[in-house]
Amino acid sequence: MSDKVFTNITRRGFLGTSLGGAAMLAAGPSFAVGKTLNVLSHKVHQTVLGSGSGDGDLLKDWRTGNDAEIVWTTFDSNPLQDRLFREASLNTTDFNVGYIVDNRPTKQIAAMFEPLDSYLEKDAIEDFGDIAPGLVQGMTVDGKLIGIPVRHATQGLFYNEALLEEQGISAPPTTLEELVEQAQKLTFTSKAGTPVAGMVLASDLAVFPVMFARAFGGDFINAKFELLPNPEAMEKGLTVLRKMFESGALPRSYATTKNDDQVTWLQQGRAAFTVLPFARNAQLNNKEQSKFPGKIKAIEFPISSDLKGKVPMSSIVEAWGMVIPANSKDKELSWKFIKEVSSKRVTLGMARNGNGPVRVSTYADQSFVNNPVAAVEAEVLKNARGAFPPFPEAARAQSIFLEEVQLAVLGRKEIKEAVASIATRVKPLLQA
Amino acid sequence: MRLNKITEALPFLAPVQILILSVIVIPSLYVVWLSLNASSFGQSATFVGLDNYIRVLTDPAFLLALGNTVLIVIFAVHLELALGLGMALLFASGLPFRRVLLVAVLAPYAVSEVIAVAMWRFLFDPDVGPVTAMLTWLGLPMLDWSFEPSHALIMIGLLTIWLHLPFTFIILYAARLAIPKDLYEAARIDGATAFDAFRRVTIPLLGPAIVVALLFRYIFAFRIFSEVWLMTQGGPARSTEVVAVYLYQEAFSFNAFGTAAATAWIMVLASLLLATGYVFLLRKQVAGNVH
Amino acid sequence: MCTDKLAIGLGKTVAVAVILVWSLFPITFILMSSFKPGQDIFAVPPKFVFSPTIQHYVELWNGWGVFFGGLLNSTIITAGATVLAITTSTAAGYVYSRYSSRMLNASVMFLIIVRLIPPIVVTLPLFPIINAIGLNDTHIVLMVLYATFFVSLGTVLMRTFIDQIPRELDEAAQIDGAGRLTILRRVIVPLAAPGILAVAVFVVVFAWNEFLFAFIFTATRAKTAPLVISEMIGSIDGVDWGVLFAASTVQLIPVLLFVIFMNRYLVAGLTAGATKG
Amino acid sequence: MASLRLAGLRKDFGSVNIIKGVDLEIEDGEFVVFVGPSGCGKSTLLRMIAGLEDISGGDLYIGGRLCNDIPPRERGIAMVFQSYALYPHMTVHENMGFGLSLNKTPKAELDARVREAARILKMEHLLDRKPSQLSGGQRQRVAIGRAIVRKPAVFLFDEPLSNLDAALRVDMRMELAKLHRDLGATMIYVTHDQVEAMTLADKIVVLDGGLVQQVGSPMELYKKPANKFVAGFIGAPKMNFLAVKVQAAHGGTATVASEAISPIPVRGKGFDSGDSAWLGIRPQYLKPGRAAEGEGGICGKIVLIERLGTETIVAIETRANERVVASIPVDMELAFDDNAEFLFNPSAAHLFS
Repeated sequence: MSDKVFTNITRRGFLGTSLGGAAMLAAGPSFAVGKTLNVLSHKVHQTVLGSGSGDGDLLKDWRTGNDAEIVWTTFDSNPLQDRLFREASLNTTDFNVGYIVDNRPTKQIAAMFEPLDSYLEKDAIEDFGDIAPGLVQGMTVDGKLIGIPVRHATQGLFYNEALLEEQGISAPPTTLEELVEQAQKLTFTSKAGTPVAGMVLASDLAVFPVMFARAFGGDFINAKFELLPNPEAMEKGLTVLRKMFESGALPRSYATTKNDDQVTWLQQGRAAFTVLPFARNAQLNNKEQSKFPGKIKAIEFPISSDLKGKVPMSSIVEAWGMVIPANSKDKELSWKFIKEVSSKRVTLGMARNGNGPVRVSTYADQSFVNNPVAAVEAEVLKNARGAFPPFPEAARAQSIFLEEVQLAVLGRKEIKEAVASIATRVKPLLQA
Repeated sequence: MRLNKITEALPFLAPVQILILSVIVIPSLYVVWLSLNASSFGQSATFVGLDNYIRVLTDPAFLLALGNTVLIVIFAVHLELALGLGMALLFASGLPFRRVLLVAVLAPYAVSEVIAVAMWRFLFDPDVGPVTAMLTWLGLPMLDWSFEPSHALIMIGLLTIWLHLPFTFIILYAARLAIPKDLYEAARIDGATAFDAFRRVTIPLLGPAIVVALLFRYIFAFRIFSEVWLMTQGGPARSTEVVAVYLYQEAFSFNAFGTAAATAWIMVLASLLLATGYVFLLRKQVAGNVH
Repeated sequence: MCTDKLAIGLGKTVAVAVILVWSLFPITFILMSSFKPGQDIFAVPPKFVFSPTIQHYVELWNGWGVFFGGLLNSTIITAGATVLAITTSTAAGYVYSRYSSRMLNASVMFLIIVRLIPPIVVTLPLFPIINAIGLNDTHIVLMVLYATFFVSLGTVLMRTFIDQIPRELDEAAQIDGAGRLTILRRVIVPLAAPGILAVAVFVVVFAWNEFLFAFIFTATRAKTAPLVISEMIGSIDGVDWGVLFAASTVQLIPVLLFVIFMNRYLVAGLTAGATKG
Repeated sequence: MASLRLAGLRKDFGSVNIIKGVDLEIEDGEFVVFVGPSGCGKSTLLRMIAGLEDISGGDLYIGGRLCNDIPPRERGIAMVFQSYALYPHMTVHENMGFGLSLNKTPKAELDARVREAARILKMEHLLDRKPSQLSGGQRQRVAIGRAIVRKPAVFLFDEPLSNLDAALRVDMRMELAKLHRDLGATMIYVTHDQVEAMTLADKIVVLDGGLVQQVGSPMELYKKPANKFVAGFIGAPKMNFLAVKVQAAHGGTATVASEAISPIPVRGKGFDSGDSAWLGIRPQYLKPGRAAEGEGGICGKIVLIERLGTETIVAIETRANERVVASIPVDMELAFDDNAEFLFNPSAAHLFS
């Protein structure tokens, strides 16, 4: 964390504080920094820029060069988007740069952010063509570029090699069925005395149930806005999840598990499998945090045995872009920040810190190719697509989807019923 | 001269009234307008009449949230009242170190919801929580709050009780201390047993205090937000959502300001209803005591 | 008879023990755990004897600078809200106590009804308004919000307390040549001090601990300590319980001590507020 | 020092008239006592003079200045309250000096005046105490001291002795009288106790129902009460009132009689034969014995005997079931249910309509 600066005096801030106790503020820490850049992001975006493993603070030069301090405010994915849109909807916001995920920018949302084409023209990003065109496309709404891609997160299957060995499993699964079987076997108490769950998955993200549905050739909402194009596949996917839950291969606390918990559980050996972006590999194997450094490996999420070899598995990739709220101040500084973060040097540095790089050239860099998961990721990425496309009621649709999925997985609702319910409840939202 | 006095009083009253009007009353009225329109980000409001209210009231998620809220209000508040009453009587019966004990009982009042949730989440953590460990050791079932919605609600209820028991207790205790000792002496001379005295003297005289404590706690329990939000965020599967969390979701997750506003006014009306019901009862009771 | 007494005494002792465990165990446990070495925090059964360490506090200091910023913000906001609530409700309570008219009585009713409006209701319209006047994420917003949600109770409380001050004192002061403001300052305020302290306890505890408004109306500059703690609970690296407990302890101790020292006024305030408000 | 003039002073609370038009002249340096039963409006009238109550109608002049709309502090008055109204959070010194400190009197002068007042009241040793550390009598002194310090033209006392026990009350009464002599200030004193009124006043104002019933010196009121109310209010024990019929009336004399009293002529103007009237006789003017010619006589059964040492109060019940009280010398042999006869001089009797 680099929260050296948490309070700096601006006019409005001063107005607010002076009444309450300017004296206290004066006694508190104050820093003689020219400018402040407020960034609203997920914690991981901040981590990859400097405090992860790797070569320290990637933006040190930028800070000194621009005489600016960067203040990060971080939230979990969904709350982050809620907050970003709320801030952008106001008259003015203090946040100069925000991070947006590619399934959120609808027309209305996009209108709240600065179109970046003119910035690009005036003050171009280094070798912009190097940034994956597909990702750039995802940040383009109505022909206007609203965000510069900064991270892509392709979901892969992570497993703890040590735990697999302990249970006599020599190779990771190649089909979904094998994965389930292994996960069940890996629900045990390890030698270290830790109770191990076969798999840990967050319950508040659509990513995971969608992956299971895709393993059977289904989907939630596809790119053509078809809702549940293959309901049976969704049913099969949910059935698998439910069975895993019933057998304890998914922990009892499934319903309150958060994305972050997945990382900790794997690091501590409390779970054998999880689904996370490949980029998390570095963090999962971090010597300081993980009890199993070097033992956590990643592969493509396996497809069901029926489809194996017939169609490729379509894993989920989500991409993040940096946006400038149209109501923010000092947009020049924001753009300078975006430009710097998008540079080849920083992109590579972030990739080393565990960021999914957005530049094609990064994959060619020797120091990144050594990354144990780079090749797998590149392979998976070929068939990957987003969890669902952006539309105005996407947040509510996701919430309904997750509610029904949780009910089904926890065994409170028949799977068929839940899937039917998803269909009827989400449908009106798509039409709206 | 009378008018003169009002003008003299006005500068003293104005700050409070201005604060309340500008922060609570006018925004609340604006919420009424919002609730009659459909709006979201980047979308101008369109008048939809009572549509938002109908949508909220027919939304199963809202009904579930309402049901949960009512459950918490009914169970937590009444249990809390019973505990508070028991403690008040225990304290009134004479305890050594009463002042110290009183302070100990008050302590949870100082604890913020955030920290209380952190504490309780840890104590009842299914894997590492000390209370869970103790329950298992005693062969009792653990509180499986992260999985069972009913357990989660119990956990939220316990947490609420823990946080607010000091309030209920103090009100009842103060009321109990206000009952003159002579009454109990007179009752004893009249041949009343301890239980008779409790039933025929204590309870009727505590009546108004009990009603007041209940009224307050109903109203405050009805708006419960932080405990639930921090403990379960309404999960699993929105099964532990309460009305305030539902409102928050509508407003700040789904950006549906119209339905959020409708929910807000349903909350206000429900609170007023609870209040008037009990104010009415209270008046009747006071009148009854006079006769 | 003797055994009866013994049984009652025993029953009382048990009851008191249960009450103490219920009230204090969670608090003590957090305080204690914040000084436990990492592995001891999770020890089953819980360890009550351990070699205390301040490692979590060091980690908190090094890793969570925002938390101390949050504490500073909380302090400023709490102080501001308390001063605002006390001054306004004392002034209004004085008028309500000393004058009566149909309109004033009606406005007391209004004050009581306002208390019934759930705070979350006003977040919806206030968010854009506060932003429009350029006050979002400032201390003043939270000060005003916290104070406002307590001025109605504060006013009613102050009226109750001021009612106990004989009117003859006002009149004597009036004859002594004091104006309204002087009477309020030199006569009423010193004598209504217990009431003011009671209101202060309410506002301080509320403002120091509040979550919802802080969650919605602050982003970076005015973020309060409870908000930072809530972020710790959901931090990316998993919950670091040791640091969380250390932060909780730091946040909790001042307000806990405050409540302990002011318990007399808290009790008085709760009693008066409940019967009159 | 100042004189006061009340001209048609009225006080209404909504539609209720508390003071219904009071006209009164108070001379400079006079000790005036407002007396009357509780609820008669005497305190309200005092508070109107003080400026604590608004004046609904009429004019109030203090020292020749119209004071209706002048705030209390500018009226040159000081007031001693029934409850003393001492500021509990201030020391005696601060209490007494509060008014001076408010108008920014220099410290030295303030201190000198407080000490002077304390000297007059012999309470220099109490100056650093808080009111809660004082006895009732001491508090009373402080309250008076606070008034003295202001050097007012008019002192207002609102039942100042009613919270003291009987013995202390007598002492304080004497001190107040002495204070009045020493200061020579105008003093207006409200009480419901006619003994205080009689002992202290230069001039008594009897109030009832918001109206002045009579104004006069104590002995005037005692000897020549203007009406039955004043007659009944002044004097202890209370004057006896007997219902009588006027049998004949001419030239300021009326001959009255009743079942218990044989016809007797008494002073009384404006009566016609056949009128009902009240015959008032003070208990002190009833003597035991049979009435001779030209004297009035009452007989009845003894129902009450109170031996007070210097006098004995005897009550008899007449044939008309009226109770008559007499105050007689102590050395009388009396017993319950005995028949007793009392006589009175008709010149000591009053006749009221």
